[in-house]
Amino acid sequence: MPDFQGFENQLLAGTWMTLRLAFATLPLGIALGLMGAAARLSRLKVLRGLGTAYVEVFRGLPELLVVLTIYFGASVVLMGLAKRLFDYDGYIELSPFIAGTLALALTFGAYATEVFRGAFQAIPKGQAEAALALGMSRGQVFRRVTLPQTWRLALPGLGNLFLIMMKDTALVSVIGLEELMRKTQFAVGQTKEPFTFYLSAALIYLTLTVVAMALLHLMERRANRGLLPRRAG
Amino acid sequence: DPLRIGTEGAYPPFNEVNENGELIGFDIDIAKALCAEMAVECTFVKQDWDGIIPGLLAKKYDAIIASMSITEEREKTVDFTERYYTNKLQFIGPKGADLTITAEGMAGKTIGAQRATVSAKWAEENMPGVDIKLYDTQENAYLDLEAGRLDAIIADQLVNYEWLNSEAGADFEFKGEPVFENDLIGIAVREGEDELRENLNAAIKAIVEDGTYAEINQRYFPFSIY
Amino acid sequence: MDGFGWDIILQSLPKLLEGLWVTAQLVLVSGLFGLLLALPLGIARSSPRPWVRALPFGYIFFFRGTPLLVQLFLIYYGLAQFEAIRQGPLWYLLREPYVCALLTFSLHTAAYIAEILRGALQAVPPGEVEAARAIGMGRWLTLRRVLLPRAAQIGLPAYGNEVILMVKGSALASTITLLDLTGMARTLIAGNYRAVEMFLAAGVLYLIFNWVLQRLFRLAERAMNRHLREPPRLVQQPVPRVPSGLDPPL
Amino acid sequence: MTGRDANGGAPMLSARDIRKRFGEVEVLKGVSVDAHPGDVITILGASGSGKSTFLRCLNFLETPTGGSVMLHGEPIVTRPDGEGNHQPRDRRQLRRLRARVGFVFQQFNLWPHMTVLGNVAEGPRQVLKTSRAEAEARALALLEKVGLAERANFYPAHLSGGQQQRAAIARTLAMDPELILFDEPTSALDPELVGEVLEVIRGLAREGRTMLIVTHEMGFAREVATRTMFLHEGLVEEDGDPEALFTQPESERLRQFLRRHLS
Amino acid sequence: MTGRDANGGAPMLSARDIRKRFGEVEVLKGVSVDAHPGDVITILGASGSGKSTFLRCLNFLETPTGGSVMLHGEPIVTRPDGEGNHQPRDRRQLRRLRARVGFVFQQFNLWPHMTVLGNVAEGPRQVLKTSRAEAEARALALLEKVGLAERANFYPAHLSGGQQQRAAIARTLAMDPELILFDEPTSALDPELVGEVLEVIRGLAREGRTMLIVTHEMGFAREVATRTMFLHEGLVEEDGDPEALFTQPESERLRQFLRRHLS
Ligand SMILES: Nc1ncnc2c1ncn2[C@@H]1O[C@H](COP(=O)(O)OP(=O)(O)OP(=O)(O)O)[C@@H](O)[C@H]1O
Ligand SMILES: Nc1ncnc2c1ncn2[C@@H]1O[C@H](COP(=O)(O)OP(=O)(O)OP(=O)(O)O)[C@@H](O)[C@H]1O
Ligand SMILES: [Mg+2]
Ligand SMILES: [Mg+2]
Repeated sequence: MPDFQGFENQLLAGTWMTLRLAFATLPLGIALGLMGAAARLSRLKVLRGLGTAYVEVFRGLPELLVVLTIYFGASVVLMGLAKRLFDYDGYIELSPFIAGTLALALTFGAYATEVFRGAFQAIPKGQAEAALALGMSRGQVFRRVTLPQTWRLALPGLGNLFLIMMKDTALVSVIGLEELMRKTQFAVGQTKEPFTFYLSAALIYLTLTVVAMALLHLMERRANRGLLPRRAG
Repeated sequence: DPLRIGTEGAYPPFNEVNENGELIGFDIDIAKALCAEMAVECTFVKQDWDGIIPGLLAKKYDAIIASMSITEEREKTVDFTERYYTNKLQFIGPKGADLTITAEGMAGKTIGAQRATVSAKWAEENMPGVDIKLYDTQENAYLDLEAGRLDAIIADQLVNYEWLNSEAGADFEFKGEPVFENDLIGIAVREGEDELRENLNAAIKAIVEDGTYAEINQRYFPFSIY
Repeated sequence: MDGFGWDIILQSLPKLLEGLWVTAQLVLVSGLFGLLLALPLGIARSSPRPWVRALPFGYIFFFRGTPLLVQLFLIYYGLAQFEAIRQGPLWYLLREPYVCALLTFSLHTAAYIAEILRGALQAVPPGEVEAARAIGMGRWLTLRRVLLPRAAQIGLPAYGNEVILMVKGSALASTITLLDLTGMARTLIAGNYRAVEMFLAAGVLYLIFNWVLQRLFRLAERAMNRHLREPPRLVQQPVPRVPSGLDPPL
Repeated sequence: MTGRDANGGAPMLSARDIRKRFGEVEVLKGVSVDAHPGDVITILGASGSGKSTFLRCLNFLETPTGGSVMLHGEPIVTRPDGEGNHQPRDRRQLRRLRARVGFVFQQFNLWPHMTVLGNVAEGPRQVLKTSRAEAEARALALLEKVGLAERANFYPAHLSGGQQQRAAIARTLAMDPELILFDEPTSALDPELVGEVLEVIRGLAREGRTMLIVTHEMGFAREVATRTMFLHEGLVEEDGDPEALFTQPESERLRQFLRRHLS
Repeated sequence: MTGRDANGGAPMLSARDIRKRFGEVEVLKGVSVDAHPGDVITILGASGSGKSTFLRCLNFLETPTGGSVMLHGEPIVTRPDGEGNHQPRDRRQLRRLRARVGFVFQQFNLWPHMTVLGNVAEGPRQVLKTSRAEAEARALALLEKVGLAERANFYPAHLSGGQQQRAAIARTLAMDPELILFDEPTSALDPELVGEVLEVIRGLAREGRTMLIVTHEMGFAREVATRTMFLHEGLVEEDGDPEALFTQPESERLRQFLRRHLS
């Protein structure tokens, strides 16, 4: 056990912040991904264009830049808007947590868009046809046949994205959010022992990864219930 | 509303974070004294150094108390109070290393400085042709000096002083005379916020006069830095 | 802030392009080294023998499970903590942030590429391998003539993605004093305080660079799939051509 | 046309001059059919002759490029879209048509995330708004009928091909359709499983169900049909009484086709 | 054994008492075969009876759990691995065996990244170290023989099933194997493509090639064979002259099997 020189609580607090960020980002990112996929598969050309632009921009920009731009840009833009529209001159805060979550979710959503799109398209067309042939409406087909299966098909891809995003939370330390990486840097600053603390951070991330992977495995098993061939015997 | 004060948290002994996650240091003590003097509630916001002025402009806080030098360039963007301490810039390097602090003498050497500081600016202007490495935090610069990647660091004399006195800095020493004597450290506020600036000025004056300042000074340095 | 600083962007452009060039070097060189390192890792990783798989598994697990930033700091600041390394023969290389960034990025991307390669190798239909075995090809011959060419083709799109991800990851080089595109933008902001303009300009440059890379990969893919699009031509006289292409992923 | 057409009464489903063009190729060049209550019409034809396309046009899973479909004399209103297809104009009318005309797919197309019971009860619950209890009770009765009651709680992945196809038939029957369209209901099955499915269809024929069946099983096509059509290159080449058609084919093409398939 | 065994001379390939167990299930319970030059042995059996497994054990694509394989009287040396399989010990000897015994897969398994010519020339070039020019010349001649010379520069993706299967046969022939093992060479094909492939194999039989052929085409199995084996649940149930076997099957199981397959 290395000597953390009193910083163990700080590391724990950082881990907690990392987890909070990851789990705050997840629902937002999934929602963005679903909307993005719906846009990209839409029959309206405008929506398709928007969806494609969203995916290409947020997959192409480094996360670090997205984080910084949102953090510094959003307040300026929001305040400018507020002044122009409502003549409001006060301070509109986009807290680092919200900015960080937003930035991570935008990136996550861009990748998730592609995962969902792939999943939608992977569902055999015949299944929708079978539902249509019974007289179901498009909405019913989506709700009853397509969507429930999308989840199952998208899960592995989403799991990967989640693991990547959990590590990307390290990037929001640049806007002062005290997640694990930032706390580690504080500790390094005080103790001047980079190796001990960076390695500890690495091990904490690995632990989180293992736990996330195990959860994911359980979820996939559940989602595939009834779809795997029966065990012999 | 409480007064929100932006600071960095990675600049010992002026501002840093202890193992309980609290901000400590000279800047923080001064800030608390000023708030007490002005009878306002204060909160601190930690912010990376190279985003600290954009953060002020984006109204993420109202004043920067983070050992920021008053420079002409910054004054184009923000307003400063009177100084609350005076600093000098001075090089440090490994004990025994033979360094001549001129552009010619440093040719072929590598010097480190924190990005977006007076030190960085001074080095860029006065050490043409010398390899200057810019760090996100002063701490990382020290780590690289220890590692031997840097031949010298230019930084605030007082910060260097504190580091040289630490265990890590035992093998290093000041090099040459201070290169810049009149580095005045002030509190930055947004342009046009004259009321806040005047209040802060009055408070600085008050704590200097009533001895609070001297007491804080004493905790960190055995000599006056005002 | 007063107005949008188009002029400032224009003034800073040469500096930003300088930064882009550093970014490009980091990505291309580490992409190449990563690929070279990934070959043995990916092949070992898909071995049927558990003890051969174990080492690459650990390697891939570590580099995929921890943030690139941690890896970068471990190698740049962490290794430098050891006297033995500072006195060691490799120090003259490891002291350079450029080398540390290249090393970290190569090790990092190699883990991801190895995983892609494993997936691609396992996606090659087993029948194609059996066909090679059945005419008496040995292990290496099968790998060289059937498995690798097929895996290259199958894995190319995923490899393209990984290179793009590396472009983005390379932004972290700025935290160890390198003036890559992000580092340059941050340094410029320190002088002109125009965070929004600088990040926007840098963002656009990243987008363009990524777009060019994606184009290149698409061209490579098209070249590999040429035989599936071109209408095949009947042989007029027996002048055989060399096999030149690969097949699409299944 | 055939004798059946003369049995009075308007046809249940009547398709006139159905055409379908895919890009350059005209796959259906005007195919008509009238289905009266109790008709069992088998459709023969070489691979690619347009049998599936025709069946799919009847309930607009494929939008025809020409012709009209009528259910009990009520025409399905269509309007041409940009690409020359005749899109149904009234979605509700279309849904009504589809609810009354069942379709059994060659590939079963069961929904893998629902149990067999769920698959069968889904249509009545969602489309006919039957209560869940009632829909499931009826579904169970139907599964009983096709010999799958035991497997009601299985997921499709756990059934054999023949069982899956029988479940798909039960799903269609659950809507109590007036007419059932079968598209090669056995061709995705092992020879050993074909029997079970044909037996179910035979049962339906005995009940007097109205059906259109595309099939490659010649013996079955002949035995079960009240009428048989032979499609060739998008046209009806021959059409009539199955006995006559199988024993004395008039067209050279049908003769060839039968020779190849009966040997 | 059969009359063929008596024709003197050591068998070219001799397999004794081959066993194969997958986990709990013993799929082969001791199957033997001797192939003499010129033999064309067809292997019949129900689905799952172990025909493919047996063929694959002969060139160690599957490692048997018991028994021995000899090529011209030279036994392939094996050693048991942890799981009870008999792994070939000498990789070079194994490669030699495989170079001399050809295998034609049911699923063709052509290499999609090479042209047909490349596929056929690959073995001679890489394994036999023939020069490229020579290998390609021979490959072209073989493609000519199976009627594919025109398509030498096509990639497999552009060939029909029958053409792919013929290319796969040419690839095997290019190694000039002494014995060719065919695993249901026609069952992945349309009825219309079956003919072309059977014609090629008939040609090989006429040339006096030695072959072991697993097939479900009864007529062909009877016509082309010099000897026929019937596998049942991992054992040779009956073995002998094809005429006798087809017309007067001794075992009840073979009778049943033939009834089901000839109807
Ligand atoms: N979506 C499509 N786009 C283009 N061509 C199509 C499409 N669907 C079918 N076709 C073509 O239409 C023709 C008729 O197809 P169809 O599926 O109706 O044939 P079929 O008679 O059902 O044949 P089979 O017995 O093989 O099922 C074929 O040549 C086919 O290639
Ligand atoms: N890798 C394997 N693992 C477990 N069981 C296997 C494996 N390969 C084959 N089997 C089983 O061995 C038995 C024989 O298989 P084999 O493929 O040899 O049959 P076959 O006679 O070729 O049948 P078919 O005519 O259907 O090809 C089958 O019951 C099969 O399920
Ligand atoms: Mg069809
Ligand atoms: Mg088999």
